[in-house]
Amino acid sequence: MTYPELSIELTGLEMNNPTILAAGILGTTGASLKRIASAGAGAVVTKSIGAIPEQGHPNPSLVALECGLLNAMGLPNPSYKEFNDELMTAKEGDIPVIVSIFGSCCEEFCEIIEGLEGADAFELNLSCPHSQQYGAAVGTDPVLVEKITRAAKTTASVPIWVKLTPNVTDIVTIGEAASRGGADAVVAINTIRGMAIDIYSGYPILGNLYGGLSGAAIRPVAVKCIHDLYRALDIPVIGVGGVSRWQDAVEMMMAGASAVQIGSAIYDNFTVFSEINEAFLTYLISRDLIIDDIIGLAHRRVEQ
Amino acid sequence: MTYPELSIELTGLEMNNPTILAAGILGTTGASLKRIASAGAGAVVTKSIGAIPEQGHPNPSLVALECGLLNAMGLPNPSYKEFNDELMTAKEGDIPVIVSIFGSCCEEFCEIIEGLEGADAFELNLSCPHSQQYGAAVGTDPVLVEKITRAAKTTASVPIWVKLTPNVTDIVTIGEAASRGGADAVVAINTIRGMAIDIYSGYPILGNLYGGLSGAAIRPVAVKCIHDLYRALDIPVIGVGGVSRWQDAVEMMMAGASAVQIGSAIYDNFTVFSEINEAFLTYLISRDLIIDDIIGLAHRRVEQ
Amino acid sequence: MIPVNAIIKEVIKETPTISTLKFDIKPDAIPGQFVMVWIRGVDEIPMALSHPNGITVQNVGDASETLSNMEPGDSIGLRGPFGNGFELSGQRIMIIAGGVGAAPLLPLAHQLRLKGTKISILLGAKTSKELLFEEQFSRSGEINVATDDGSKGYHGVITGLMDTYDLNSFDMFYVCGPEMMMRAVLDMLHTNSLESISQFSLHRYFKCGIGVCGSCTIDPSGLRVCKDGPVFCGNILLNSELGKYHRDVTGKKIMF
Amino acid sequence: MIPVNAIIKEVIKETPTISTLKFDIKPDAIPGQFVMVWIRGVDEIPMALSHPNGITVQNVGDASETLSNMEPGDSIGLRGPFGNGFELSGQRIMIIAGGVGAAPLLPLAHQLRLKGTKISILLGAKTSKELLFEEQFSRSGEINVATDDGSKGYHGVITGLMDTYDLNSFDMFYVCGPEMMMRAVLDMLHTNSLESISQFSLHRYFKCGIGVCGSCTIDPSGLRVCKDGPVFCGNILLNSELGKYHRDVTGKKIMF
Ligand SMILES: Cc1cc2nc3c(=O)[nH]c(=O)nc-3n(C[C@H](O)[C@H](O)[C@H](O)COP(=O)(O)OP(=O)(O)OC[C@H]3O[C@@H](n4cnc5c(N)ncnc54)[C@H](O)[C@@H]3O)c2cc1C
Ligand SMILES: Cc1cc2nc3c(=O)[nH]c(=O)nc-3n(C[C@H](O)[C@H](O)[C@H](O)COP(=O)(O)OP(=O)(O)OC[C@H]3O[C@@H](n4cnc5c(N)ncnc54)[C@H](O)[C@@H]3O)c2cc1C
Ligand SMILES: Cc1cc2nc3c(=O)[nH]c(=O)nc-3n(C[C@H](O)[C@H](O)[C@H](O)COP(=O)(O)O)c2cc1C
Ligand SMILES: Cc1cc2nc3c(=O)[nH]c(=O)nc-3n(C[C@H](O)[C@H](O)[C@H](O)COP(=O)(O)O)c2cc1C
Ligand code: FES
Ligand code: FES
Repeated sequence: MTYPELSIELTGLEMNNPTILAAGILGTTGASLKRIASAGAGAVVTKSIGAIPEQGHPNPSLVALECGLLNAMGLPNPSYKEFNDELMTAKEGDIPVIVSIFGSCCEEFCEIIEGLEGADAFELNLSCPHSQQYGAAVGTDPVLVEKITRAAKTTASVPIWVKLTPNVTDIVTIGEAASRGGADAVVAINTIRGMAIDIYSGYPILGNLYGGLSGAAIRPVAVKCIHDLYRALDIPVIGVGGVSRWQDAVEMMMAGASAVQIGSAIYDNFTVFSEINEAFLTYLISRDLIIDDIIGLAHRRVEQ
Repeated sequence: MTYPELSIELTGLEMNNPTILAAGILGTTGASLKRIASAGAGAVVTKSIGAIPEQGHPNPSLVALECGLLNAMGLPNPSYKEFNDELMTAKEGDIPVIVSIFGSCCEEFCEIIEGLEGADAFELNLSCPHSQQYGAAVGTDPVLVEKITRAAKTTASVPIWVKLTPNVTDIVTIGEAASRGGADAVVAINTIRGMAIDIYSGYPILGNLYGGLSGAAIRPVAVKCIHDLYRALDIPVIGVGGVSRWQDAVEMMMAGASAVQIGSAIYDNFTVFSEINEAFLTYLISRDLIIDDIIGLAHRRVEQ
Repeated sequence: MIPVNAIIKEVIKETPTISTLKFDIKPDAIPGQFVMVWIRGVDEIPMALSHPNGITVQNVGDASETLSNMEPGDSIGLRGPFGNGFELSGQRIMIIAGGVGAAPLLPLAHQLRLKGTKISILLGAKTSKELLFEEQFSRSGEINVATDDGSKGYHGVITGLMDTYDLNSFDMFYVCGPEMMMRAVLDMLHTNSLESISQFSLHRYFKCGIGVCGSCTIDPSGLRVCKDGPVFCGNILLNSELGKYHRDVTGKKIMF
Repeated sequence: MIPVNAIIKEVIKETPTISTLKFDIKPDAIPGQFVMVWIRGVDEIPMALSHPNGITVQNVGDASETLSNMEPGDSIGLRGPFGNGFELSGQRIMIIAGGVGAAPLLPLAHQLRLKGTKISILLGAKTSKELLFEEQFSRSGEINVATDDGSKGYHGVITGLMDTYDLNSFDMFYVCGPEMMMRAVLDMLHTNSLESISQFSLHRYFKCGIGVCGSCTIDPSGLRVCKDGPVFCGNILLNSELGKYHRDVTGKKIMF
């Protein structure tokens, strides 16, 4: 369903609503992404795709904790060459398909971008906390972030989003680097480094020993990052981390998010997109607000 | 009650058991600290004390979220001069009393140490995430951390623990700096930067706008930090962050903690210390283990 | 629990310094419990629930003044209800209220009345205009007032009024008011060996309101007024700091 | 949910390649649900519950070999039960099991039997020694076996056996086995317009096991085998990838 009240334009992409499937959740196949489109998402981000096939880390690769999920998938993907087919299928969902990509150097990012012509935008994963040479390994270095972003921007004819890791002393520095590199938007946050140990045996539970924490546990951390990025940057901030209810989406937008991504919440609730959108619509209408009224509202409250 | 199975020696302090009250929780008065001693803690850490009286941040200064607590107390304290009395009362509890202290420079730390003669140890708070010039402001800089630790160590005749912030790109670097400075132990972790916004009004909820996340939400992050510090350092790591059940304490010890601190769990359960100790004792006895068998077990499992 | 939004529906000027605010939600509370009232952009302060859906505020500073000046349609954030509240017991009970201390005692009087309890109310204030809930209390039992300036009722402190009763005929005393008044009442009950059948609602500086931070703990028990209290039995308070000192926002002892 | 510890109590060698492990806990499961079995230091793999407190493992690789070699007293970690499981319905039903695919069907047969359902079991394997649960199944109904090499029962694939029945007299078909066998059964049911009264338990590569990662989704529906399945109605599968391709651990399509 399309409601004019929920429609947004984000880095040039037209979206029915401001909820987006987060990278790595049900984003392996085109059919799965189409299914998420039917479930009401305004856009979808694919699983992160690299230059060569990756098996990812050994299982267990994801466990649910009392608070949030802990995962170390390890970026399994069939490489961009195999992924073109899935992308074509995903696009039948008739909503923007953003392809998340990762690499270890500018050349790799550019090769992938050139190899995936159908993408409506690219999200550079500079933030996966549990991959040796990819992800956060490059995403904690502002110089690399700026360089890769610029290279991607030069190569691509579609918008470039840069996804940031919270596992840094100052996320704003990294956001600024992305912005200088020409990013059309930043996405915050990827998972927080975490670990769980099996107390019966002493073994770390994840096959990779440690991984990334997501879900409700990290929402306050995401809200703070979004808040700080919104204040510092002139490009849109896309919020992600622990959104599972419409209230969470509103909170993130008030912190400064132009749209929100949803990942872990799928675990409990496949209808999370449509539920959030419906409740959000009611919220806006009943208070006679438009989306722009609430984006960044927390900043305006404090300035008063 | 004292069980030989639970007794430990930590940086020269004899403790009945490995559970310690974390800094800033019910640590304002001597009477309150004594009450925690009666409730079964093996040692207590006081509220962080500074050189001059501080009012802290305006209320709201603490809220409970679905997952964890979010606080921005802002280090309210009456200064070390006023705190001596409380310390004397706390010591009637007959367990080690560690005084948490904060300052903006070496001189301030040393002044406080000299002014609090009764402390059984000092915990340097180099990690409060929501205080302008104290805490994490110094704790993210390895050079400062080393310098302050060395100064404190030179001044004090009792052990020096250094409490670390997880809000850095690499906590191990900071732990190593503390170790080089002569720290007798590191304590990990302080709260993670976080924020919550009131969706009815758009106001940030905390008086300080943002604060630090604690409780169950952050335990996986703490476990990972402890794990990494244990591997890198030769001094004991004291674990803190989200411990509320005996299983959590065991998990942290397996990651490498020699003892665990407990803070937020008090919110739900005042008897958390005795409950954890009793269940932990049963665990050890029923498996015929001693505490040393489990400290760092996760590392030995993986090396196998 | 994060603050819940409450919209002010009605503002009742009770006395020149005290107003009651009624809102659109009814926290599920027992008498004596409190809420943390967030005046956005200003402060968050503890307030007893004087009504199922209302609080009664004395204007004493920044936050309470902003609250007092609110109008229907304005909104606040509420966390709670928190604290233990009064234990309802006794057949023949005395309520001793001083100033805005009447606030937590009003719902108590209502509930005890419903249980058929016989109630005597001693209501004190500085001056007759500041007597709070006189009419409301009088519907629940026999009432007697005292004013410091003698402008109404007994001229003097409330313990003077207590003297006119046979205290031994009561089986529970409920007390809330200024610190020195509560200390005087406690001492008087103690003289009659009645402190163990009394309940006092205390005030201390609250930061968290939920028993974590420690700013509200009292000596020598270390009990938390926000979580183990605010209501304590008189015998716990007898050798306490009550009436001697409290701690300010920094944690420093301030003598009364 | 993190893995729960389970101690192996008994190991039963069912066939030269298949063993049943019974443990000290009984996950509260319905037939057709699976658990993620963590062999510490090795891998975590999905396994149907073949017993209230047991799984039945075919040794096909690293993890399943380590599992197969476990002894009483050894322990594993279990997450689950997960997945939808079979829907129990029908008065006169057929169970079609191939190889280790018999595992999820055994508890189904037991439960249907308790409901008084009339059951025909078609059990297939490569060779007679690999027939799984022949005796156990025969207690729940009429059983008929097929082997690829003809060493016992019908010589040939299981669809050949199906031909000997009046399929229209059944009101539900439950199927689990190798992919190509399931495809053949589905096609045969479809020829008889019976696909909508059939339930197939699928196998795909699982990483998370709880419906989050997407590695197990099938085309063209995008349904998750781990969460929306592993049991699917035949009509959903008819135009699916079943028997055409699956995806490997990288997500790459592999043709059958
Ligand atoms: C359990 C409890 C129930 C209370 N119920 C009522 C009530 O029903 N009606 C009523 O009028 N008042 C009540 N109070 C007192 C009320 O909280 C204070 O009057 C109010 O906080 C004053 O705030 P202010 O900003 O207006 O004053 P300020 O100018 O900030 O301070 C004036 C004085 O108020 C007190 N105070 C300020 N902030 C706090 C705080 N966070 N916690 C506790 N005390 C504080 C201090 O003693 C301070 O010296 C109650 C207090 C407690 C602890
Ligand atoms: C819902 C479900 C229920 C199952 N029930 C049973 C059962 O009751 N008994 C039984 O013996 N087998 C069962 N399997 C198959 C079993 O999971 C695989 O045989 C096992 O994972 C092989 O692992 P391995 O390390 O021994 O083999 P490997 O050498 O790692 O791989 C051999 C093959 O096993 C499959 N496999 C490996 N890892 C996985 C995985 N994580 N998820 C799915 N397949 C994998 C792949 O097809 C792979 O090619 C089930 C599978 C699923 C999806
Ligand atoms: C199973 C899983 C896989 C993920 N894979 C990726 C990925 O491939 N690329 C990426 O940028 N982020 C990945 N993430 C991070 C999410 O996109 C998201 O940033 C994070 O989970 C926080 O959002 P959430 O709390 O809504 O899940 C993954 C998260 C999970 C739980
Ligand atoms: C209300 C509150 C106050 C705190 N005050 C301090 C403090 O003064 N000094 C300090 O080093 N840590 C302080 N902390 C951090 C805790 O000591 C601890 O590191 C953190 O809360 C994680 O542990 P937990 O999850 O068990 O609470 C405070 C935490 C809370 C919740
Ligand atoms: S106000 Fe924090 S413990 Fe009472
Ligand atoms: S295995 Fe992850 S969605 Fe099914």
